Amino acid sequence: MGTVILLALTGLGLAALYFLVASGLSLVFGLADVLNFAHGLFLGVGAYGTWWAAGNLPGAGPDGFGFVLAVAFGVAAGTLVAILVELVLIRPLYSRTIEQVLVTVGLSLAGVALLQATWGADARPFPRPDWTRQVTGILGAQVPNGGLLLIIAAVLVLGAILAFLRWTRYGLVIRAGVENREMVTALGIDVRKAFTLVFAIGGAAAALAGALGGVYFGTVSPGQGGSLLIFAFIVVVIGGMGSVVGSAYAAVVVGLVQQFVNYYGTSGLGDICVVGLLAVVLLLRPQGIAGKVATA
Amino acid sequence: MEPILSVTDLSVRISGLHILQGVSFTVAPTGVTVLLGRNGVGKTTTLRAILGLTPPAGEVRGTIRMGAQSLLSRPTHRLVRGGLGYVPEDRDVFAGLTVAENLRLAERRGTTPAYDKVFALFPELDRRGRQRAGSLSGGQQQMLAIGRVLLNDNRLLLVDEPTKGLAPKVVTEVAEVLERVAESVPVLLVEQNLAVVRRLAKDAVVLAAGKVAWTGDAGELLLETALTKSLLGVGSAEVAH
Amino acid sequence: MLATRGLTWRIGEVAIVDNVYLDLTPGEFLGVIGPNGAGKTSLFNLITGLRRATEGRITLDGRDIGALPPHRRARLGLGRTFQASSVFGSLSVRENVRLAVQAHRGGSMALWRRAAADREVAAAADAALDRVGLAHRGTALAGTLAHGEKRKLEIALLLAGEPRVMLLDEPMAGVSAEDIPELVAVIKSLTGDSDRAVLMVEHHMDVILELANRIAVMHHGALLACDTPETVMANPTVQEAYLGESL
Amino acid sequence: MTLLNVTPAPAPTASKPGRLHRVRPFLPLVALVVLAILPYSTITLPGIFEGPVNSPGTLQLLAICLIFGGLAAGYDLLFGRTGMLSFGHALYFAAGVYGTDVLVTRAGLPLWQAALLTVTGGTILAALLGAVALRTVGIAFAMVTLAFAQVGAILVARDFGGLTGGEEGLPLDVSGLPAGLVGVTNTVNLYWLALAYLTLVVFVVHRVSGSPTGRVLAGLRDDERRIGVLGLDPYRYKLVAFTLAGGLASAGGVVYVLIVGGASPHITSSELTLSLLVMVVLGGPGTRWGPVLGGVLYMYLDHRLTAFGTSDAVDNLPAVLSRPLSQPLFVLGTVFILAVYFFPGGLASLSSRLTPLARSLRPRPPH
Amino acid sequence: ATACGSPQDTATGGGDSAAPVKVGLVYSQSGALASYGKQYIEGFKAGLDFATQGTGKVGDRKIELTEVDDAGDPAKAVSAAKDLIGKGTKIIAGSTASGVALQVAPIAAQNKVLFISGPAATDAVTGANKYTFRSGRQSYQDVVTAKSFIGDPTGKKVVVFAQDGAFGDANEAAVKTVIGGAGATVSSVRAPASATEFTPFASQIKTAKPDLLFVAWAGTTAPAMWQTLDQQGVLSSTTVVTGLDIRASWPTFGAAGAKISFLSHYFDGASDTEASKALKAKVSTLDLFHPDGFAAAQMVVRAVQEGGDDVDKMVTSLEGWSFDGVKGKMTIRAADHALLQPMFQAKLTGSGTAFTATAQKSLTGDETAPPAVAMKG
Ligand SMILES: Nc1ncnc2c1ncn2[C@@H]1O[C@H](COP(=O)(O)OP(=O)(O)OP(=O)(O)O)[C@@H](O)[C@H]1O
Ligand SMILES: Nc1ncnc2c1ncn2[C@@H]1O[C@H](COP(=O)(O)OP(=O)(O)OP(=O)(O)O)[C@@H](O)[C@H]1O
Ligand SMILES: [Mg+2]
Ligand SMILES: [Mg+2]
Repeated sequence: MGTVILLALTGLGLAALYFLVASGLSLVFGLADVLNFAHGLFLGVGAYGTWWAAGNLPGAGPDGFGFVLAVAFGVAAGTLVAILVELVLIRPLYSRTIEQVLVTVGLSLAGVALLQATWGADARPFPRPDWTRQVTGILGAQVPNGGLLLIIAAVLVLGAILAFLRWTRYGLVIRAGVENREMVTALGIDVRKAFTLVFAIGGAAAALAGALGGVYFGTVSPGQGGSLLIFAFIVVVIGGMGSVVGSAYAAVVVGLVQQFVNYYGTSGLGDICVVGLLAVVLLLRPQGIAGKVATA
Repeated sequence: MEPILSVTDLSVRISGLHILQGVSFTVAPTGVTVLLGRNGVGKTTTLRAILGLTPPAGEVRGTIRMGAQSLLSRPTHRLVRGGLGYVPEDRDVFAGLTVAENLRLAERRGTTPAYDKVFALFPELDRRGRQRAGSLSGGQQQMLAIGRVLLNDNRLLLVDEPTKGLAPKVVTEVAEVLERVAESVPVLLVEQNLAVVRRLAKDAVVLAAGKVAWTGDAGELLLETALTKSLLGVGSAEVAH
Repeated sequence: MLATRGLTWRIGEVAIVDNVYLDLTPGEFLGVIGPNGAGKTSLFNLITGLRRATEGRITLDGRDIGALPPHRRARLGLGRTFQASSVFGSLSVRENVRLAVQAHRGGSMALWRRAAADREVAAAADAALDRVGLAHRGTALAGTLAHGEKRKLEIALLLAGEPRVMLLDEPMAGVSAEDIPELVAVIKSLTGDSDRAVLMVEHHMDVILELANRIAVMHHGALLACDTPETVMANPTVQEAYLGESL
Repeated sequence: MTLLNVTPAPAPTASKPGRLHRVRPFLPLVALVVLAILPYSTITLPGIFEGPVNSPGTLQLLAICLIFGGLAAGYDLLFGRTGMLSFGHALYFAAGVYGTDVLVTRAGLPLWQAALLTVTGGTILAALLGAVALRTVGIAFAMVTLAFAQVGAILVARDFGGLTGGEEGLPLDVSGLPAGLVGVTNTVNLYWLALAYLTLVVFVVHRVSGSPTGRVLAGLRDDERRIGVLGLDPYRYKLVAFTLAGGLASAGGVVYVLIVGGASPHITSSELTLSLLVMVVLGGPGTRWGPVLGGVLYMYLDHRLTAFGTSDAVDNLPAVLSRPLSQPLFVLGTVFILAVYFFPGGLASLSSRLTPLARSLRPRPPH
Repeated sequence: ATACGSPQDTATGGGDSAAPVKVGLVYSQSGALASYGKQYIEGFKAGLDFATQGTGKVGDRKIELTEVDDAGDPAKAVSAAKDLIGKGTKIIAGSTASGVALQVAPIAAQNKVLFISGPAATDAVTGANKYTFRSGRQSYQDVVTAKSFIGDPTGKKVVVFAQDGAFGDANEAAVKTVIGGAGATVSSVRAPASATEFTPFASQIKTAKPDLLFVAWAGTTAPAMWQTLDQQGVLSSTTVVTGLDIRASWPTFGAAGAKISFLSHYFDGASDTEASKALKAKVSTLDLFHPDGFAAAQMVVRAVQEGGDDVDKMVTSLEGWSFDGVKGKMTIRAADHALLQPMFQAKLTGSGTAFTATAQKSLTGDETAPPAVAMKG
């Protein structure tokens, strides 16, 4: 019993991490129609931003309020980078989707290399409050606090994004803008602003994932974002492009499947199962779990 | 009367093609001005140039003025917010959004959208509020496209073939709507249905091969068989039909 | 030739196409009219296989084709045009039509033969273009055509396939007044043959009246009437629901 | 740059239409001959190649570039000509590389048998996986292919039965190979092999896209529904393109494993597919020479930038510049982004973009 | 003017007794292993100075280094090796990554040049062929060192926790032969190298209740792995042995570091030899792979001294040669070119970012000698 609870809760922690990465990706992908390979870069910026702030920013540190400040700084840095990327690189290429994807590919190469050039290839210990290293006993299972932190953060992010989409006009503008940008302009709306905003939110979510991922992993390294990205992609696709709620479901499924199969099956089977799950879902329901049926 | 819109020596090139070659005309501050011409003469291109929607590869020369204000090189969304409404040729409703969302998107900040007016004209749109616009029939999409601009107050409407694909009854209705709209807002209309033209148009501009072939009073144009024959390729008998 | 028996397509509870019985005999020209949203295009989609009917049967020459994918139905002689022009935008106008001719000639999987060298295909394509009056636009990319020109290209694509049953979805929409008579003539010439049949949706009543020997009226997915033009035009429901007062 | 000189520009400038028109069809042939006799030249191109053109290092680099030129051209059959965005093309290339390597090294088959089996196997694999993946379209298709490729990558990394060597890769056992393919002095033979592969791919892709089937593929790119209504089965045609491209990629893998002398798991990664995409777009999708140029240039940069990063010129720069510049991936990524911006249609569109420039620079003769 | 030549020309090396000796160094200057590469090259340069008494010359002949970055990619390394060989280089050293070493080794044999592999730890380099040597340790030596932590293995239960793939396979196999062969029962828990969540594996280890846990894990997820093992109480319930990685990684062990018994290839302060002093004079803080570069340089100088331009002579001069390296006495075993060398047991102490390693015990080269393998080529 204890094992099952432990696996379930740590699986949810993993799911939360996937969701944090996937949420921004899904938002940008679903709304702005950009398959953003540079998401890993935003993640890295968030993680390194937090790491740098904890060591150098007055008032920030690895503990208590200082840590909150450091994370805030990291998130701000990630957001800023995302905004810049949108303004400088993505915006001039609007409606040329493939080129946009390619620019983000280029950016992911260059960006990670830049992080590495600046801070070296080796993993650095990540500043984090001590309690995140401890465990909490839940029904006989020793559940890592870091995982619990991720779960809470993921729920908050999910709520915030849903609120944004539901209660602001931007969601609408962006969805329409993806379909026909020109026509949105012809309705008197400055669609560019909306796109920048989406990138900003996506970047912020990614940077937060980077910072909390740092807490979870205990280190920060240039390639970290990239390695999480592939599972985040899978989560986004299983969940249905652009459906944040779908991503949440998918993240939970993926996290739990991976965790349980890895325990009860042989190693590596978890990954293969997840990939298989992706293929099956897409073949049965090409639009993903929560995706809308796209018709001509 | 001062024209609401004046286009002077407008020329548009798109990837090497000289599509408009020095087009000049004006739109009167009241009533409907109709833009006529065969397929491919550049009617749509003219409307899009006015709105600043020429593709990036294109090159626009000339002047376009609305009142004292020059329109060229101002971003489209500003022009529209300034009261320029556009009903595009291909309807361009947002297929993935519901009808209600399409309408909501067209609301302009700081004004009260005239939903009553729109729903009174097109009750279909009210009924189908939750349907995805992409699954509407062709005619329903056209209604939505027109409904969208009627939500707001405009200073000038640019309407590109609004009756295309509509059932005769709806054509009549749309014509009536436009007639009523034109009482308060001037309209620049592209239309192939000569019956509609006859009913609505006050002034006419005829394009041929990227140039203005004729401008003047629409009634006059449609009455003179020789003129219609040479400009539009149809006898006035057919026009009256 | 073509027959539908109780053809129905539902989305949820709503019947978009509702229990349609339709018979098309060789040599016949059946006009389909009806208010916007009546289900005319949907009916075409069911017949050509782009959508699967929820109930009912479709037969072509007595053979049930209801389960076949679109391309199999096309091979059996079913051709259509689309209400919203759907041409191959990145190919030239001529290549568009050649593709259609080639599809008609068997569409073999020849990977090595030079397509451009096929004189017969080229000749047939040029003939089709000539018929719709687009020959001078042969080298333009189809995506850059003006609206009306795309409509003509649609018809050329249909012509190229020499289908026996032709479904035309609002061929005249957006065609300039001058060109309408020309297109009408083209369509008329399609039907001289006694073993061909045409089903045409059109809102231009004068065009319908000129071409159709029978008119079907659709309303809310159902077939309201299917009769000679005179009878249909005299029908008060049609008058009221569809025609309204003429301009 | 030499590579650009020897490969014909897609659209020669309109300066002397009469003469050029007659010569044009033969330009590819001329280029092929030039490339084939290149190893007999001892020209040195300082800064571009480390040694003379016929030095083994240069020939090796050129061979790798040519292979990727061919791979990109094959990928373009999917992406540029049929409009299918596959994120799993690396799988078939990797199948070629690992298939040959395992059959030669582990099973001890002679090369020709291994190559034949591998290309057949790779083609069948593409046909099978394509048959499944093509039930989806668009982004879903991209993701399914990505998923299949990912399984391939996991299998290679897991090193089942010690077959693939896991993350350490599998060096090719050359003892059974023809002597002409072994040793640095024979690098030129590998170069010719790569050139032959490139020629084969370009020829096949050219023939196929000019064939009736190629016309259908182009139609699929624009409007699949319409193709169906014309009476053609979209699925069949897409499957043919997918299988053909997969087969070409595995053939590329066979040559590549000989050139590099082993397999390493790098090539199973989705990054490789992404780089193929990058190459195609860099060069110009759907054009005859664009993807080839893109592939060659990409690989050239990928290899040469490591040397650039460690050169004195870079080392002497201030740290803010020299640190990033010594990261090859940084330079590659940046070059790539710039390319997307400044050559929107890819390299292939370069000449048409330069024509007006050249014309305006040329003094006009007085009338 | 097109100069013409034969496509099979390669430059012929030296011959001239005063011509410089070309040595090619192909290693990671960029990519994931860039910091290993940096240590290697620092070590190499210091070693060259040491072995040539600061002249950089062997006799009258200058050692001319060409450094090439392989970015950890075997394809690039092979290209670089072919290029160097084509230009007449007879000695190639480097190879930070195992995959690179394995693919460059056959090239060396095919072209009869000397190849001295660097930090690449894979056992497969040993005995790869006549022309291939190694200047670093191999996985097997790690495992033998690990064995020294449990005294008499008979009847003990040992679990190997390793990542999937060749690195994990090699370690598992080595533990089975070395410790299992000595009487312990060995089982293994394997995890994908890409895993980010380790709780299932920690649970499996815990249920197995081993006397010794041998962990073979490389990569950036290691800290998360250690933290999970710690949180699930694995570290405090058994003896856990693992290899001590480069200095930069020490703080990432965090509190878990104190609970782990480390086997070590090298760390600053592990030895106090002449060579280590010479190295320390050039490089202030020594690290894991400095000795590998240093030894490589010593081997290069020896090869040139004894062999001149004759590669076969170089090979024979190195086979069986013993020398005093940074770590202590090193011996190149003639049979398979394994490099016998001392290994260390270490403890990590400290907190925050300041950690120090202290040697508990050192094992001689003979004690950690891997079993001799047959030369493959
Ligand atoms: N993006 C473009 N690229 C190239 N040519 C174009 C482009 N847009 C329009 N054209 C060409 O410009 C000409 C005029 O097109 P336009 O759409 O303005 O005609 P139109 O008068 O609106 O015709 P219709 O009555 O058929 O709608 C056509 O020949 C068309 O092919
Ligand atoms: N996928 C769908 N989901 C919901 N409703 C649909 C869907 N597809 C079609 N409809 C509805 O079915 C009805 C019939 O549409 P259809 O396009 O067949 O009409 P039509 O007769 O061709 O009209 P028009 O003359 O305007 O082209 C419309 O009310 C449309 O909104
Ligand atoms: Mg138009
Ligand atoms: Mg319709």
